[in-house]
Amino acid sequence: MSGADLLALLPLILISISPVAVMLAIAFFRGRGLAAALALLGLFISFVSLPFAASYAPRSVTPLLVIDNYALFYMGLVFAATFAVALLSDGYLRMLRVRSEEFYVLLLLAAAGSAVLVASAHFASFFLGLETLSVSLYALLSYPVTREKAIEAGVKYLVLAAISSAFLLFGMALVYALSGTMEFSGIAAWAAAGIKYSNPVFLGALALIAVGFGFKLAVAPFHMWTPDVYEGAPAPVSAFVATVSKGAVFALFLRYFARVDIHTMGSLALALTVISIASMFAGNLLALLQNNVKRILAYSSIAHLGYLIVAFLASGALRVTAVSFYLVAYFITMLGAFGVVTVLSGPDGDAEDIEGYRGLAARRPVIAGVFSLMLFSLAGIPLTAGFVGKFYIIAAGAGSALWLLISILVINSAIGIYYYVRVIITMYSPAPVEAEEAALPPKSTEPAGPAAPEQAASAAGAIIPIGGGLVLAVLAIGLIWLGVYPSPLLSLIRKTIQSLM
Amino acid sequence: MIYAFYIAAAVAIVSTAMVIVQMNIVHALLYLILSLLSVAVIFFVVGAPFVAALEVIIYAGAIMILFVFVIMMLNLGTQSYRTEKGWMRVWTWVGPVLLASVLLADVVYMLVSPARLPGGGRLPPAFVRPYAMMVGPRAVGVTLFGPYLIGVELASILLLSGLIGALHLGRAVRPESFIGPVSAKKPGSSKKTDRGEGTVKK
Amino acid sequence: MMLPYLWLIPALPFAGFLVLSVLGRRMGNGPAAAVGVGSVGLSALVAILVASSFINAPPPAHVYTQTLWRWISVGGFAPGVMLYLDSLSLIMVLVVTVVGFLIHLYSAEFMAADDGYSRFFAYMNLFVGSMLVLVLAGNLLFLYLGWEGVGLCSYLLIGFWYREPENGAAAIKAFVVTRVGDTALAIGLFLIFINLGTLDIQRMMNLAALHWRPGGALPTIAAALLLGGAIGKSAQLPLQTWLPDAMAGPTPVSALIHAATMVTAGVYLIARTNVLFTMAPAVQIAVAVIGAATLLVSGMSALVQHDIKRVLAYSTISQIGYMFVALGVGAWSAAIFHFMTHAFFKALLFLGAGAVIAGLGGEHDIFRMGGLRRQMPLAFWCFLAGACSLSALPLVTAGFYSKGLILSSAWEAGRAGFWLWAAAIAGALLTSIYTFRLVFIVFFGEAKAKISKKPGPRAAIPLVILAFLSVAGGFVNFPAFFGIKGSMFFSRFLASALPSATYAAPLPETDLLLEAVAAIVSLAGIYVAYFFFLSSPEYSREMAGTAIGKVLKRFWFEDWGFDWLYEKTLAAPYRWLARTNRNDAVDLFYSFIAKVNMFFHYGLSLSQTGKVRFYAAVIALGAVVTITIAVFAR
Amino acid sequence: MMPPIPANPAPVNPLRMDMIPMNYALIVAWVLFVIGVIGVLARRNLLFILMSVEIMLNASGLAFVVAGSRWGQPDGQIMFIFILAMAAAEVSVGLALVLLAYHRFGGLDADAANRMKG
Repeated sequence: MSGADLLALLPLILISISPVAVMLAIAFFRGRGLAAALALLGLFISFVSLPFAASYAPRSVTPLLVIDNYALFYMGLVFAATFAVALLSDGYLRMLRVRSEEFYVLLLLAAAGSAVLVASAHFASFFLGLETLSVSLYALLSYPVTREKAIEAGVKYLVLAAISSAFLLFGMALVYALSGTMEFSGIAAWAAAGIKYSNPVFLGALALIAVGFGFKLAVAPFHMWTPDVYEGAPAPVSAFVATVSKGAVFALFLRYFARVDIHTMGSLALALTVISIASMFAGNLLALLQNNVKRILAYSSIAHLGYLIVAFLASGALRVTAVSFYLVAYFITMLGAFGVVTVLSGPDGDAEDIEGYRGLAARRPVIAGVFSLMLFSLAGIPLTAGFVGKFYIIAAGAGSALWLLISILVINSAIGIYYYVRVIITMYSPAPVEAEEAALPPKSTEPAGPAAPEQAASAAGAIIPIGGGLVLAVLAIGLIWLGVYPSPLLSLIRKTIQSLM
Repeated sequence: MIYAFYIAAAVAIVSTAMVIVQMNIVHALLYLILSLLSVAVIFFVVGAPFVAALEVIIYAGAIMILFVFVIMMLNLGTQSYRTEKGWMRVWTWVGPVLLASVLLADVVYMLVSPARLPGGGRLPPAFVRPYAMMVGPRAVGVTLFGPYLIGVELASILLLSGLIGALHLGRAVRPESFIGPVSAKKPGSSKKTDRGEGTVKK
Repeated sequence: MMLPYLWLIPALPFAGFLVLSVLGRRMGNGPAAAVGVGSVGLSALVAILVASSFINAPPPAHVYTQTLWRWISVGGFAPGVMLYLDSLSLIMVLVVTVVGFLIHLYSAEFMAADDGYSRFFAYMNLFVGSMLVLVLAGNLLFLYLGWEGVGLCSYLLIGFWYREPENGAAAIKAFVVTRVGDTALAIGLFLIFINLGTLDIQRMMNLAALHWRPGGALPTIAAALLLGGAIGKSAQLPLQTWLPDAMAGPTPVSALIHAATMVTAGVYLIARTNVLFTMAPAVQIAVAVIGAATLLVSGMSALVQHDIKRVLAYSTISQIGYMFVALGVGAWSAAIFHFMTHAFFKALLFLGAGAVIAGLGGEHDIFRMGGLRRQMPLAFWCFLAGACSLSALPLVTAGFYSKGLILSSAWEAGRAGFWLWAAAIAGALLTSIYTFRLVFIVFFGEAKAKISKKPGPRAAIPLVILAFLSVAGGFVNFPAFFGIKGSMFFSRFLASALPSATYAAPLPETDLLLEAVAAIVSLAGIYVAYFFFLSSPEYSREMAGTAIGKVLKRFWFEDWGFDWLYEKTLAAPYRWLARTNRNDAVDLFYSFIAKVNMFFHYGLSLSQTGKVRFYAAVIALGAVVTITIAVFAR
Repeated sequence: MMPPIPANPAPVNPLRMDMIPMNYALIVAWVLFVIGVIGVLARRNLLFILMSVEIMLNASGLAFVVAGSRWGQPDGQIMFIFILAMAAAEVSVGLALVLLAYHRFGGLDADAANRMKG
């Protein structure tokens, strides 16, 4: 391993050192502020080191890792999203009054796993990155150990993730048994030499791998865990699961298939088509009348991964652009949406009941505005990042004549608008207290009655933690920015593609 | 050698099947260890003596011991045997077994079926040269600390996250709550004991 | 060189809008006004600097484009966020920012007592920003964004006092009626994009000239659809009905949006896409005919209104009719010239009317006003300047020069020219009459009410400046027959952006004659107004009392029954359809879809049992399905 | 740095275990895997579920080792070592979670953990 290799690896090294540094620091001095600050610092330094590493890219560092612009781009996304999650968690954990030092260690470890994932060029690094991410998530999901729902979420995720990992591993073993190599490039070369896409074992093995991917991406029919886990987990962790864990896996998925025209492997493309359609319908239909905001977001994320697979099934360079842009938009939107849930949550439980959002616009207009913005972006309303992303997906699909998938995507966008707007309407309709006051003569209420809800409202209307507010503001601006002025990001993404093709 | 493989495979399959039908969790654990040992034999037979040793030492030795500890901590005795018996009905097995047999058939078909060529010809089943070759500990070690060096580092990070996670979650568990009737007395958990058969009744 | 700062012109009002909408509630009135007025003022300043730079050191081909970025780039579809500055858009930008600034300044005082002070300025800033996007847009998509933006602001501002239900109804009416035109415009854009593969305006016109046959079906349809958008936005026949009702908004809104700027967006659109219209002669004639008909119809309606703002609204419709006539006969620069002078004097008239209304505590009915000349001298003199300009008082007013140019252009326009000229000259007579009817009734005669409030400095300054512009604004385009050096400066300036008039300019002698006729007609109109409404009003009452007079008055007052017609032929049947169809097939179809979705929702929800073993089973099932498809469907 | 991966199976190796057929070994691994699947689906006790998961992981490891020895490469065994590490990490966190769940839900019933559904 040469010096240049090490320099290229710098972001990975830094993100791996950070959890160790936090751990050592809290061994001597426990304090949540210190842990949070160190974690943020670690993420920041890792992020800053990316352009530096880019000057040594593209480069294969041992057969396990490849550092190219594509990997660095997604690492940047992972670090930025983790940074946002860490900032959001700060206020959240303070409010929960739990020990929070280990949280940051685990969060950094999860980020390190994701970073390895996006840079992996080999089954071994892929598997180890994925498992580092998963194992850290088990503990993160049940981090508030006094909450039954959190424990339940952790248990469910653990069992199902382990099963899906086993499927994934078996598929990888079969591919290895066939091809004699575990490097992605080697496998692609092997597959290209000769007609391997009619080889049943190869296709079956890829299907098994798809099960593992499908679980992590939460696409139907591997999506069942998503709502439960999102609901049970602390809101910032849900944000992390919804964004970083999925984004990193999808990035790898795309890298793995970037050089393969998916349509040469007919039956696998068919399987993915089925998965995509099932995810779009399952996600949107399940969200339709859901009353739990976290579950709505979970179902919505299922649908969005279905949209992403539509772009994935297209051919040509446009699909990488479409997927990458959509992922960035999706990251911003989901982080923002869960961020709103996070800052609204109180110590008794997360702000997940949709009725709790009634009248939010009157109480906290800015928060309600940000949330509406995020929901508009999820729905794909123009001038938001979500619209441009969806536009690119449709363009990519249309370029490959995937008319069935596109029409289903359009139908599902229409269904989706219903529940997004439902949340917005709830926020902008008068709060139940106000409505009662308007309807009833003031004397009919108990003297003690009006005081209590008011107090509750003022407690819920406490000041937003600075970190959380900052994150939401940046995300909202980013959302509009990408919706109006997407070209810098697009040109960045185009640069990453060159190393991929 | 081939007979050793068949015998070990048979033992592995039977003992694994025994694991999942046991009522008594300690018995199940012992069957699991037996299964792991026979898999170790398979490893040895297919020419991987190093991992055969690891299988025995780490899997059967270390990891299974963790299960034993937990079983001891929870003091799962006769009452757990009764609950298991209560849960164990014939029809609970129908669905899983059906699903699993389809899964089994699918993959076995896939492993033995030939690949079709575009011209209409057929390739023989996937593994043209189904041989196993000996790979000794030295080769494993050299490769592990050569090209896979980063993998070793990553594995250490993985273990670190397991460590921190277990530390955080485990700290919340107070051992005394598992001993004796304490958990039954707790108002919170006594409320939950009427949830059905799946609870500890003392 | 100021040209690279072009983007600041629309950006500043948007910034003002953002600041006001985020912080507005927490700001006091003072800072809100500072932001609201200041952003537009800065924008006007930048516009003036850009203009001086553009005039002193013209960019190559007198066109400056600034591509800020490409919004989306997929295949051939790459709409750029591009600003396009030529002499035409420069004039528009100057008028919008300068007049906009003056009206903002005026509003700072006019709206001072209102609750929604910062909300008002936020909307107004958004409006100015959108309008600037509209006029600076280099491609039709971006233009459409501005087009819809001003429509939205118009809606928001008409319904600004949303607690009164009529205001909300007026806002909805404006939105719905202009929507008809917008739909046509949108279809036109699709048509153009599908057939020419671009939405860039200049490229589109070049390609159209290359590939389309003049007078052919495609240019005719495209131009007709764009015209549809234009008549909706510019309140021309038959979509003019929304504008009088739009007077429900605050008076500065009427001045800015419904007189000076937004309603002329249609004129701008036609001028901007002039090549397309030149290629579709039939449509171009339609433009002229619509303009002529509109100016007559609404001129007569203006004659009988009681509400001071409605008189001015009908007058606006009628004056835009003049611009349409000019566009229709290919006198592009004449239309823009009239747009500019109209913006000055109509804004002035509205602001003057606003001062009067505010002075009388919200009184709109002109017959309850009177004798205000002495009580509000400043408002009177300014209003008088605007009225003279509107009536095209010879030589000393801007309106005279701009209207004269349109009249002489119409005269020369082929065979139809005479009729167009005749209509326009009749309209000029009407204009003088209704304008001075207003002046005489409101400002002369005996006082009927006490005024409670006089315009303060922030309202007075815009009035004076606009009065000056209304009088002197025409001197930039002296007719050629005066033989003064620098005559027709304005038209020559615009020549780099707009083709010179399709028809040959009239001979100076003819021109002089025509101007003389126009001058006489204008003066005659004033005399008629003086006679009927000031010196011997009994005649006018007598005339109105006859049977024909009653019918006509009623008819004109009700805007020629257009509202009635639409109510009977469109709105009522539609409501009937909606009522009878409440449980009918279409609805059933949609509720069926909803029901199907609900059904699947509940069905799928049942699958979310919360049991981890079940979830694992579904994963295993998914694995079976995936493997089966992958292996057996190969 | 990495020894080049042979494009084809290495020439005859003196230590060739030429009697062990690949297919059979893989089928054995898959049978073990499927038994693990049955265990997860049929048992309600969380500890049994965890044990079944271990069976599945072990079966995947077996497949890797078999594949590695088919090519005469150490890579399969190395993957097994990584799986071992992962299983250890997973089991430690998993058992901690099981203890927590026992503590909170008063038992090991996986079906009792269904507060969230719908």
